Amino acid sequence: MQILYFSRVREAIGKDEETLTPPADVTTVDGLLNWLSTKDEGYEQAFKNRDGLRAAVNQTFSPMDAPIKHGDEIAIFPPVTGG
Amino acid sequence: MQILYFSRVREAIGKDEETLTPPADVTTVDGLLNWLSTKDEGYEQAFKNRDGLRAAVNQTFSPMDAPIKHGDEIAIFPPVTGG
Amino acid sequence: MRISVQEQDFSIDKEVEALVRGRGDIGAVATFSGLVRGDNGITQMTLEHYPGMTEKQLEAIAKDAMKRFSLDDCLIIHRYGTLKVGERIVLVITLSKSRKAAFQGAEFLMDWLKTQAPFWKKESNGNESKWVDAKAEDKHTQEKWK
Amino acid sequence: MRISVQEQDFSIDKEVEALVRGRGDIGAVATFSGLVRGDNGITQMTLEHYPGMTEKQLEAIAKDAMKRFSLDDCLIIHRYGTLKVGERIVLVITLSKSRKAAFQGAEFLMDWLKTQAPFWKKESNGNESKWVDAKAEDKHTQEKWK
Repeated sequence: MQILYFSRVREAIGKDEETLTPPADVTTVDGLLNWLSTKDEGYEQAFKNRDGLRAAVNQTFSPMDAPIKHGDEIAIFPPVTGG
Repeated sequence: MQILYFSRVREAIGKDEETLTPPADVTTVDGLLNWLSTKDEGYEQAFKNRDGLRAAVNQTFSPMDAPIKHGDEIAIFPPVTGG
Repeated sequence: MRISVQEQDFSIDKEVEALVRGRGDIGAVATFSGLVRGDNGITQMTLEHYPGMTEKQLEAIAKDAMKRFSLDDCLIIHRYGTLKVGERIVLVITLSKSRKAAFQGAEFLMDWLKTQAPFWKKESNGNESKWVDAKAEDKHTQEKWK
Repeated sequence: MRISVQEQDFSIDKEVEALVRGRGDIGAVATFSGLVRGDNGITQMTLEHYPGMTEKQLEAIAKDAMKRFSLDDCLIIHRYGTLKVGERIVLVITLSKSRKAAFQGAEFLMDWLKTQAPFWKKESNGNESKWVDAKAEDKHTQEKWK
């Protein structure tokens, strides 16, 4: 599973991209963030305020309870500010 | 009194501008058009359909009953189609 | 604020650049260009206007837009003479801090130009030419701003 | 329909010309450019985006606008990288027979870009830099089109 971070989240975690294989019981974006938060304090800090986070699964904006599976591209970022 | 004609009105009358001194009882745009219509059939034809005419007195859009006086610049034309 | 009644074509880039140059407070630039459309075999259009009054009216419309929408600047260029299909007739530009004001200002300028600027269009298909009738729709569109 | 995510600046004239070239059915061309504003001592802005997803989103937004407003064509250019105050961030262009559709299409494109395009802005005053917060207002503006 490829995980991408942008903006504040990228800076908080200190990397823009990583490839991970979460355990089988991680089946949603929220689940992924919970799992990562238990692994390392950097993730915990970055993912603490879930209201300030948005996600995309395979390059489509998705809710935090969206299902994820092996091979997906998951991106985590703050609300967008383009235009 | 300087009188200007534009668009269809100019073509119907066959001139774009003339200087005239109407009699003293001509005190409105309508009055001017009535007076001109009695003078010549060309004017009569051009001013027949008053609903299709608009006027400006001294370069300001004005209603047909707007007062006019010696020295004014009067323009007669169809509704505008710019932009 | 810049107003121009001219025969020659214009550059949107140059006009925008001249308006924005030296200032850092502009977030939004809206522009609108009106082109000659080749409907029903039309090949060209001739625009007649009322010199003197035209400039006065464009100036008044631009001032009104500046005030109503708190624009930071605006421009109107309106061409006259003979223009072929695809050529530009009119350009409006609005500058503002916010995109909403810029869009509204530009739309207002165009709506008012249609009914408040002394221009008359004559369309030609190469053989015969015909004065364009004013649209009742344009009158209504303008009145919504009152 | 043209979409571009690029670092370099653009020319409004060139983009309009490329869209209009060879066709005589366009009466209305609306454009909107968004510029970096120098509020509160800001001197420059850096835009980060999500390559791959950005293009997909711009394409989807442009297609939606074409359909909703029966546009004849449209364009979105969105820049990324570091831009100084006064520099252009984004350009949208809409082509239509009627001015109302052109204006509405351009406004729709901008409203949707604000909430549907994966870009993030970081402002800098020369000493420190700060990520721009999303505006609740933009979310509401976008929702009015639903």
